[in-house]
Amino acid sequence: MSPETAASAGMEQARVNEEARNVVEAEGLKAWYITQAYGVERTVKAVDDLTLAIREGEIYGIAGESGCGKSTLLKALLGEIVSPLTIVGGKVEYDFDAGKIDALKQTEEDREAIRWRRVSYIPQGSMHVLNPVRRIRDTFHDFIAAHQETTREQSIEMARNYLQELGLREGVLGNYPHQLSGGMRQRVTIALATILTPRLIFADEPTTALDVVVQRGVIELLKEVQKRENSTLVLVTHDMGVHANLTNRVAVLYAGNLVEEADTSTIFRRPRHPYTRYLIESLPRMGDRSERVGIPGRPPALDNPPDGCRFHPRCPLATDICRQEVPPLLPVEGIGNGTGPPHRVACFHQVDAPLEAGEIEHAAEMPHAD
Amino acid sequence: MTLLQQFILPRLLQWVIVIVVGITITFLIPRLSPVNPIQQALGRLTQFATLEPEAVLQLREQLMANYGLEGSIVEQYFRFWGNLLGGDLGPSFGAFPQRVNDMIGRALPYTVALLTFTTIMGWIIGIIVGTLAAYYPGRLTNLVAGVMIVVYPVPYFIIAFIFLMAFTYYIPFFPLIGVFRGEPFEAEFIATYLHSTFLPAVTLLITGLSFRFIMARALGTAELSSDHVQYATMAGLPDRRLMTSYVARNTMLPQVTDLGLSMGSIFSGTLITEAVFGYPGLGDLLLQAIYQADYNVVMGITLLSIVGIATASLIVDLSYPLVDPRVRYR
Amino acid sequence: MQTDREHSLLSVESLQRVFVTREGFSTTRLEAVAGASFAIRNDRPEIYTLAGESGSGKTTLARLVLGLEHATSGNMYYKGRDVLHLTNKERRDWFLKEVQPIFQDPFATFSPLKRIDSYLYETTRNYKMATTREGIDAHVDEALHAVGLSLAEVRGRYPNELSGGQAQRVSVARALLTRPSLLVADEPVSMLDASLRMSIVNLFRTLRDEHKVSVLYITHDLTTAYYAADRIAVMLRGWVVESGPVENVLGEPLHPYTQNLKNAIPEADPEKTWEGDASLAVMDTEEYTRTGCRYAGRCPAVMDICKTTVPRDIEVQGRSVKCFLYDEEVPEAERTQAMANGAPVA
Amino acid sequence: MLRKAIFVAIALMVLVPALNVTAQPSGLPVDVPRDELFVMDQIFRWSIIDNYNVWRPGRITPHRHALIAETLWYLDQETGNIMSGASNEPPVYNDDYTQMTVTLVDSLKWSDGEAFNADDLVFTVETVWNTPELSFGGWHAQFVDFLESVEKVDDHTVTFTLNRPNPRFHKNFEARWAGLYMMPEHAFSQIEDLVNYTYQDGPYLGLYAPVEMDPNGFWDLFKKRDDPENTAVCQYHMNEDCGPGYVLTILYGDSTKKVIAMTRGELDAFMNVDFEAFESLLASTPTAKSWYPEFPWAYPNETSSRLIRFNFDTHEWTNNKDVRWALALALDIVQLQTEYIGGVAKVVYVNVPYTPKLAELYYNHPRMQEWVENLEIDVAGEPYKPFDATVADRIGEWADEQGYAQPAETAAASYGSGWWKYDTDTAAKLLEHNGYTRDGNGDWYTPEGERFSFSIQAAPDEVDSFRVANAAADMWNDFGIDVELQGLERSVWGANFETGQFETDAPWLSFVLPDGDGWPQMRSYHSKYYVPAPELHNALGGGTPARLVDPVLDELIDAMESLHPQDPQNLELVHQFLQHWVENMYYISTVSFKKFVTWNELYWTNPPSAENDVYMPLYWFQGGRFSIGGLESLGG
Amino acid sequence: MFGIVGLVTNIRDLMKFSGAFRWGFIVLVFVFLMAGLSWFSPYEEDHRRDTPRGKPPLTEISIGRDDDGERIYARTLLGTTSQGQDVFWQLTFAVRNTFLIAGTAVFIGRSIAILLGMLTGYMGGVFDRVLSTIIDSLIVLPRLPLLILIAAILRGDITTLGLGVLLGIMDWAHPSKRYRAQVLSLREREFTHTAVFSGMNPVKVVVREHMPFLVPFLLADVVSGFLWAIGMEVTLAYLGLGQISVPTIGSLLYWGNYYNALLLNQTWVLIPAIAAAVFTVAGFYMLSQGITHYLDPRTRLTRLGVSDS
Repeated sequence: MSPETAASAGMEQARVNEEARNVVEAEGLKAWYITQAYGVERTVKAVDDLTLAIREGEIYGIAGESGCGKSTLLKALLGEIVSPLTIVGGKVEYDFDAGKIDALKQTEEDREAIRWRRVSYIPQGSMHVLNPVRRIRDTFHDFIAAHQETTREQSIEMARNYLQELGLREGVLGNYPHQLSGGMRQRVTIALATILTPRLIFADEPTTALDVVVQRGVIELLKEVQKRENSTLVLVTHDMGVHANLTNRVAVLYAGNLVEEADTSTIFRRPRHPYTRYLIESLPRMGDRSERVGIPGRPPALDNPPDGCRFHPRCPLATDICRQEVPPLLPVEGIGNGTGPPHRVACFHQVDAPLEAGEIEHAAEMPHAD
Repeated sequence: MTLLQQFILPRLLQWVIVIVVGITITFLIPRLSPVNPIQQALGRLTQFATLEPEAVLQLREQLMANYGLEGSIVEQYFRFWGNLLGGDLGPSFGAFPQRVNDMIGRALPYTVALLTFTTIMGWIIGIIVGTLAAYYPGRLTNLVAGVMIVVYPVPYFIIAFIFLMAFTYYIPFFPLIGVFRGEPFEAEFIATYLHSTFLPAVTLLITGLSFRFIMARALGTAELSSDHVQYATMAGLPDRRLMTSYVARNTMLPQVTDLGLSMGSIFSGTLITEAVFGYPGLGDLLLQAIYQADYNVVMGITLLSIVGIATASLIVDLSYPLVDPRVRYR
Repeated sequence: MQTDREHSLLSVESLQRVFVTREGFSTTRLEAVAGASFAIRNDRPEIYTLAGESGSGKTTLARLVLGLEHATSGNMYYKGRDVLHLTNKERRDWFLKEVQPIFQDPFATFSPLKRIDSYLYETTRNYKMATTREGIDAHVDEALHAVGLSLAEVRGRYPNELSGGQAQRVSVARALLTRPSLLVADEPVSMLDASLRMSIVNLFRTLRDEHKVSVLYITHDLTTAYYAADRIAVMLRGWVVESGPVENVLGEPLHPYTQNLKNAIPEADPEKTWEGDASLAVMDTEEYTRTGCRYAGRCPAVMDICKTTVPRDIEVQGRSVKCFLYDEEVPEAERTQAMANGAPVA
Repeated sequence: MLRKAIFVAIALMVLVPALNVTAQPSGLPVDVPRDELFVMDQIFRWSIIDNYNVWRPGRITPHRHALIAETLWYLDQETGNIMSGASNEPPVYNDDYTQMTVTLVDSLKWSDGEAFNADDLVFTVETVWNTPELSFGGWHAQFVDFLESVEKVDDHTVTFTLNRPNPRFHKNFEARWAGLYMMPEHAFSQIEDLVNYTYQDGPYLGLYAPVEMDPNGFWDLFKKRDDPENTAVCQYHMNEDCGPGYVLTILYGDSTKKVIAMTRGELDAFMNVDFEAFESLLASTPTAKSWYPEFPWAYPNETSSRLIRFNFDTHEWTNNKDVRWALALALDIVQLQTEYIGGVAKVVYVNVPYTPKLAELYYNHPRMQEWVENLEIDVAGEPYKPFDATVADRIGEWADEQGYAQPAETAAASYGSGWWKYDTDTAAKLLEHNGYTRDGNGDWYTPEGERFSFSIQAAPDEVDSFRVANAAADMWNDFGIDVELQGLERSVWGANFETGQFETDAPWLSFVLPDGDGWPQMRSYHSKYYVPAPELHNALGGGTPARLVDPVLDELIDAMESLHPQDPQNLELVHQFLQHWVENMYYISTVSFKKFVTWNELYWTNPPSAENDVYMPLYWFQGGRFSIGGLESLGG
Repeated sequence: MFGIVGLVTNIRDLMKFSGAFRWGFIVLVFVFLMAGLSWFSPYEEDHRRDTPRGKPPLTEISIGRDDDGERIYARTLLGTTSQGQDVFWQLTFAVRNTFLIAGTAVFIGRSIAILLGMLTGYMGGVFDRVLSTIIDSLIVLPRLPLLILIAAILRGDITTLGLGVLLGIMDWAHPSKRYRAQVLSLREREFTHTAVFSGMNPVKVVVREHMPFLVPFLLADVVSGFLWAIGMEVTLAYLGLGQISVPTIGSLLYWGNYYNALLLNQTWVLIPAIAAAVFTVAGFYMLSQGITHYLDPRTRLTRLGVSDS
């Protein structure tokens, strides 16, 4: 039995055409969970007034702790709005070759035309996303046949070729999901999501709960898939290590707000938002056993977020203005070469220093990380 | 070897135990009954005659021999097993000297046909409609579900009786009892058979279907919220495919298990329904036999149903791994 | 293998656990833990890590230690006493008090239908750590303080009202209530956000340094292992393939599998992206049943002998490695050639 | 492809029956035109299929063998007259009743054309005599017991020699339900195993021959012989081609289903249904009728009566005559007969049905009338006359109130005899005299201080018995006794009384035969047959479920045995038996049998009825051979 | 939590939470009220001839005489039976007695089931295998023929309670198998280990940790138990094998049928009894749906507003 070897090519970051147009644009997006129970309305502002643009061919990372609205943002960008999730304001538009498409107002026909052929989705936790009583090849056929004329034989042939191209063993086609290892299952899911060569791929925590080796295989596969058609990959994960290894650009989400957005190396080298700095600082590194702390406190409940900057209760740099005013997300002056998207930060007290300098002082009175 | 040892043998053993336990119970219960078939037969035979005690005694002994009631209960038990393994269920008490084998042989095809048809149809329709209801929630499906929930607890015979009144009296469309003309598999026989079987079948179908529906709807609703269905929905799979291969296919697994387990109660329902409609199956025969204290017939039928149901369960059990690729035995 | 039972807190010797699974009509005999040996020192508290992929048998080993699984063969000693053959009473009165678990999923650790503090009170009362109401409250509060919480924050709460990090802290606090010498933490941070992991791992360091509690830390996350642990045993399909001080093992891994593991770590640094190949197993059960070295199927430095023979444990460079690459009985030329084929040693 | 096939299969499974039902409106199992087919209630479902051997033991309904077979005489239940079968002359006994000579009809033929003669009778008797298994009706035992020899005198004369006097030996050949049926000597002498012979192909001596049978036992089809003029039935009717071409006996089920079948025109005659079902039938089916065209409709002269029976063996209180009388006086017979029975059965004070013949012999016999009107019982030392002669008139008044047209007969002829007064005060005195006490609520307590309570068992499917029990339970409860009504399925009820597991129950029986003879029924009460409960009550060959021991009865029974049934002395002894019985109130007798024997004159007319009372309508007694033979077709 | 106040709060909470529970609760309260009304009946339970026979609903009927011997007239709500009983009041007795029978059956059956289910689930080994085999055998046995036989044996002597006990004895195999499966899975849940390491003894673990999880199963089983017991009671009574002199839903139907109610169009005698059976079981069904839904940790989380972002 031959070892399963993931694609090894393309170790360098994917290159993005500097003049590429935006594939996805979100403007003033407000995606709230609104529940109505016995006359009491509860609103969870999971994504609140968020504007971003994702360019063609880039790998765009969305980072943040659990409960920051990452997955909700992804659902909104995907146009997968199911009650109680409600779009309260703003818009999301796709721009493929044939003009702009409003992602939030997709009809059934739009959806059929776009899904999987243009826009695809790689879910979190592949454990349960494959039909347990259906062989992989039949699932492939189902997914392909839903979008194009095909016979079962053609679909399977197509799946076989695709798996071969991705360096996956075609034998899995005859298996049931439960017969595969977790990593294999996740990679099959990725193949399933991308077999119709979508232009835009959303991936929601594709590596969470996988162990490191598997995680690496999955990430490499994602890279491979993205590179093949120069697709756009939007990747949500809380794991900064994954962002560092995979993305071109990273957006950091906190409590439903976009707090910082920059190309990956900037984010890791010179993050300006204290939250971003915390996120990166808190990661342990091989070869370094010096003490690191987590981010103090916990993200706020989104049904009643704090006024002003939502990070202020956890921020050592917070001042009165942070408690009263919401910091605007503004481009950082003088950074970037002018053609790419600017480095944007929403903070009144931006830290302009390389991370190594360790600018943030750990306030001794801060509550324990949680 | 492993297959045989680890999987088939334990189940066969279980099957044997089921049958032994079941048959022992059914052997014992009628013998605890106060109704003595010898007394009954004696009563019938001596009803119009003046007999001397010796003649009565002689008659009684002869009946005991005929009925296999000689000796202690233990001896009877072993003789019973001996006969049973020889494929002989003995003579009927009520219809002496008829063999129980013949009586059951006559009734069995009717019950098997009725039972098989209604069970399979109820199963299929119940799952299809139940899955549809889970898939398309709304006012209409709530109404259907409401009706099903109301129908489900209604005892078989009430539904049977309502149908009987409605379609043999108010609208005299169906025969009052099972009426079968012609030789089996002739056109006339099939026509009259279907005509006579329609009402009992519908009765059994409705009750069977209602439970399948409720179960399929509940399972389907749960299945719909499962990750794999949601993902497939998101991927834009057509509704029909989702419903069949994704929702229904998965809900069928617990339904298969339940079907195996509910064969007993389905049989009970058939018993009552047959009695109401004068349908000449095992149920009607059994009920008559119980009323006449015809041990051997009661035992023959109960025994057959135990073997049948145990075997049905065994088949379901053995085939389950084929149906569900996930199943693991540990 | 014989370890120094007398001077070890926990000494695990050639422990084996076999599962027989039936899938459809076929039966598989899986050696989930295959003669694993390691020891946690008794002279000073340490954090001992069991690392490996999912399916490497590390969780089964942890469950064996906790007594949640029965060993098929092998020995285990705690403070010099055989703990595989304890009576129920001994187990409850002594062993459970000494060794306490921390589970992977903080929300599964507690029944969602019960208040979380009830476990704290139960533990205190059942082990008779305090008797009066005030005493119990104080004891619980103390343990909670040790994990950075307080009774006031936790009292009357249901598990789902706490965050994952908080719940995991309560889980640790509950374990501390019996004043154990050893905590067995099975993937305690894998369900938590990366940013929260440090707080729990730091907690273990604090417990070791300040409360003198040893921790058997089971994880697949080598960065936290490197950060927190003193010694490490790397597991592969039921085997311990490399063990020793964490700086040695993770700093300069010798076994190709450890190297593979280390290479797979995504460093939070865009400059340091992966090099080389990651090799993955297709099916979890496949490697368990392999004859020869269980890694032979995906080892870049595989030799012919690996496919037929089970390697020995070799003492080399201050650690133990289960690999023919370091076995002097294998011709050196062959080994050099194999190493050259394999992934570059970090 | 497979999927489509399955779909089509399922669709067919649903559609075919649905389409088919529109094509099949008839509910009858046979394809015979209705102007040739008479359909009657089969009463039982056959469990023995395709077996027309009427001599073997086992359940058999008489109408079947009477259609195909012939015995020597038939007993008209109503008149007690003997009707001729294979013999048209009464048997001749010698003086000491040890020899009986029988003369056979000389014009009968088997269905294969062979003449019926003395050889057949001798063969029949000898075969049954020598074959214990052919014991239906107990004939074999009787022959073993009494028969010395049977000899052919000439082609149509046979002489029986008995080993001891038996003036009732001819009863073996007299069908009430069944008599010994003639075997075709020329055919049966060729058959080795007559016990298991199914007799499907004849030859038959009756008017009909079986042609088809439901393998499930629900129905049985008979076809008229090609030579009806050679049968006893048509000769009786003096009609060379009497009776319908085909007779179908069929079992539909309970009252409801029988009524439905008749409204659907799929049943021409049924044996009985309950009162309510009959009423609804009248409303829906104008062509249906029972005996009387108006109230009380039902045929009143069935030869049995309903009663309440005590168990003297296991329950102490039942042995107290005063308590039994108190219970009788606490029953309001008028209410029982009207409210519970619907006014349609005749009241009887003793277990003798109120048929014209028996009413004349017993109820209206001067000796009995005088006795009952002057009957006095002892109530706490005072004499008390319990008889109430006004019962029938009061029922008549009730019927007037209901707006029923009154039958032409006198009240007594329609509603039976007098009965005991409804006198709860006297009943109370009787109980109190025996130490029973009554509390403020009117509840009775036994002398031991316990609540006076007992149960009454009855089989609900025996409609009138159950309603008698129901009425008694209601009335006794009103009187203050805690009576529980137990409706038991017939076989359990039967087993209970046979083994003495009851306190009181509601059976049916008659003390006399339709011709007035008492001994055959009364002999069971001889104390030599007594066995204690829970032994089978008839373990010794006779016996009564009540387990009665009374030397007075023994003497009377012994005296009757050797008397010829028609001997006036026999009648006097029977009278004495009945008087002694009533004075002790051993059973509380209530009403005579009535039957809603119902005919639907849709296809066939001229059934027996009050206007056409040539023969009784109880077709199941002699298989309806006479009434069916007299039917006329109304066209299909 | 399990005090009266807690119970009331829980019920209130449940009513708000689940429409099914709300309806089921209302239906059952109504049915229980019916049963309770039986104690206020103007007629005795086993008494016949109280009213004119076979009168349709809302007829004015004589219900007896006052002290002066004058007839008292009243309208009957649901009509009268052919035995001269008021259908409404008979129904109150019938509901009460059927509840008693089914309740006894359910109680006994579930007690045996829980006990055996837990025993087999926790003991494991040979004990489990032997017992499970027997239980599996009993599941497969067709119960109605056996029940008919036993009822035929005991008939006449069988009391209302006795019938309940008999039904209970026959209805535990299936649920006990379910409990066993449940216990087996609970035994492997992490919080069980937590409880064990918290020093709880097995009894405490079972009662405190596992019982709450069995409650939804128990409730669902109670419903199916009621369904079965009522069905059997009705079926036995219909066949004339119950204690038909005691008013139960089944004996009401039996007598209705005995007096040809359908043939005579006296539907008012049958419909209330059928409705009572249906409402009772449907009520229990909805109640269990509501409770199961309520106790489900997943829905509980959403209910408490802890939703994912």
